[in-house]
Amino acid sequence: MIRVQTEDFDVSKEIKALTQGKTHIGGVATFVGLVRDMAGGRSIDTMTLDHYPGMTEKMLAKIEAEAVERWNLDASLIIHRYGPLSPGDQIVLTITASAHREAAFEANEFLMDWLKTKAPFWKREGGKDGDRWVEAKASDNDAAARWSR
Amino acid sequence: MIRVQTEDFDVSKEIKALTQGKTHIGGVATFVGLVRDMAGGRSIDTMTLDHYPGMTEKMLAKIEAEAVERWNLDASLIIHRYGPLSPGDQIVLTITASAHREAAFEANEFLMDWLKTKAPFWKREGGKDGDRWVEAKASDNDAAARWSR
Amino acid sequence: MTILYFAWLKEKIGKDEEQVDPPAEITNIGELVEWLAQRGPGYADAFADREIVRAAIDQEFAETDAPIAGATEIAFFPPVTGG
Amino acid sequence: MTILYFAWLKEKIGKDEEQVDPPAEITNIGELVEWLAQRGPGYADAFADREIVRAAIDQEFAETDAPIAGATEIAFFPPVTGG
Repeated sequence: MIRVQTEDFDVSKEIKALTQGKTHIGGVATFVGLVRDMAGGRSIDTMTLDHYPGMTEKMLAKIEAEAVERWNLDASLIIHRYGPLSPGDQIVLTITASAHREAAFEANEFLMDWLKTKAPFWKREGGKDGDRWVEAKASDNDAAARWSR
Repeated sequence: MIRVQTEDFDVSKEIKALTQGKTHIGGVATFVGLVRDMAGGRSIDTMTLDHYPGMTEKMLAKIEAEAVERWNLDASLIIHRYGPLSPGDQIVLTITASAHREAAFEANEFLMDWLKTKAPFWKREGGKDGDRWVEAKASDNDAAARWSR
Repeated sequence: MTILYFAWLKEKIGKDEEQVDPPAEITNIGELVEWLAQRGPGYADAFADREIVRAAIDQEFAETDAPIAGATEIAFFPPVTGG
Repeated sequence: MTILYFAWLKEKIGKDEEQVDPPAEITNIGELVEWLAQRGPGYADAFADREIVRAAIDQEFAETDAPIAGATEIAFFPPVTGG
């Protein structure tokens, strides 16, 4: 499942909804990305997430389908927020559930690496010295590249 | 932080409590272990967790301290339940928070691998054909061995 | 065809969407970028670093040599920074 | 000294704790296991597979050759299966 929304999310509720009645699941890996108060030595007051409605949903669904297929997941969820956020706010949630923990962990790392490089979101950070669009990181491309096959 | 308890836990509440006010945290990795309804081709109705009070707390604290030191974590939590449980019930929670997602993910995998091999818990699974103590898995030892240095 | 701009391309060009009708000799993304870059100083600025601008044709990532024939929606944006 | 048993060792021996006073020639974990295994059929059964039984001295994992002098609490149990 994927959701693109402005609202916040509740991790426990999402885990429960996703695993409810699926008692063959043994492990659930989760990642939550938060807005940081610092970026590149600069103090951050606000973050705004722009995205490409339509393409975003398509890409998230594609990324999730790839993870489900590669790791044979029993359940998975991606939630990505957009719009104005503040330091400490939740940005993104990935949940991957499997009979075994290795698959859950690996698939979750994969989801996050691919999200960072393939989902059409753009972050704009605001501080005392104004607003700046966040630049893509080479390290994110490197992280995503390890899943190529 | 570590907790050994019979009560269930709420993942969202624990994440919030752990990251509250620490806005330098960018990523929170979480793992939840659940009781499975099948084990080695056998249907499971109940699971009971025995442990070694005193040594358990010592070992969990040691495992957590090792992760915090190796990955320079900003926050971490291990909760492990004991006593009688049922399929679908939450057994264990590990949370690792860091400025960067790679550290959070890796530290979380480390915590789970070490928990599986160093924390004095023993699982007993009950099915139609009676109760059986779960046997340790060689794969868990292999997984733990990759963190040796 | 509809052209969409995101993030700082949107700001530099001053709009997030427009209808364009490029001449027939504009056949792929690279040529479309050259053609758009001529439309004004905002466009020239937005497309100044050709290497960094990413494109999507009908919501799928597209390389410079991807043909645009039949496309209904083409988007230009910086490298993504979500997650 | 106090001896603790967990999981199936506890069941086979029929108790989870006992006070013992081994003779002076029993100096390490391996010797203590041999000595305990003589105490009855339940003990013999519990310690039948010496390779699989794990030990802790005062709540720290201990190998077969670990000296037991000064220990106040020694525990025996199968390989752990938590997490």
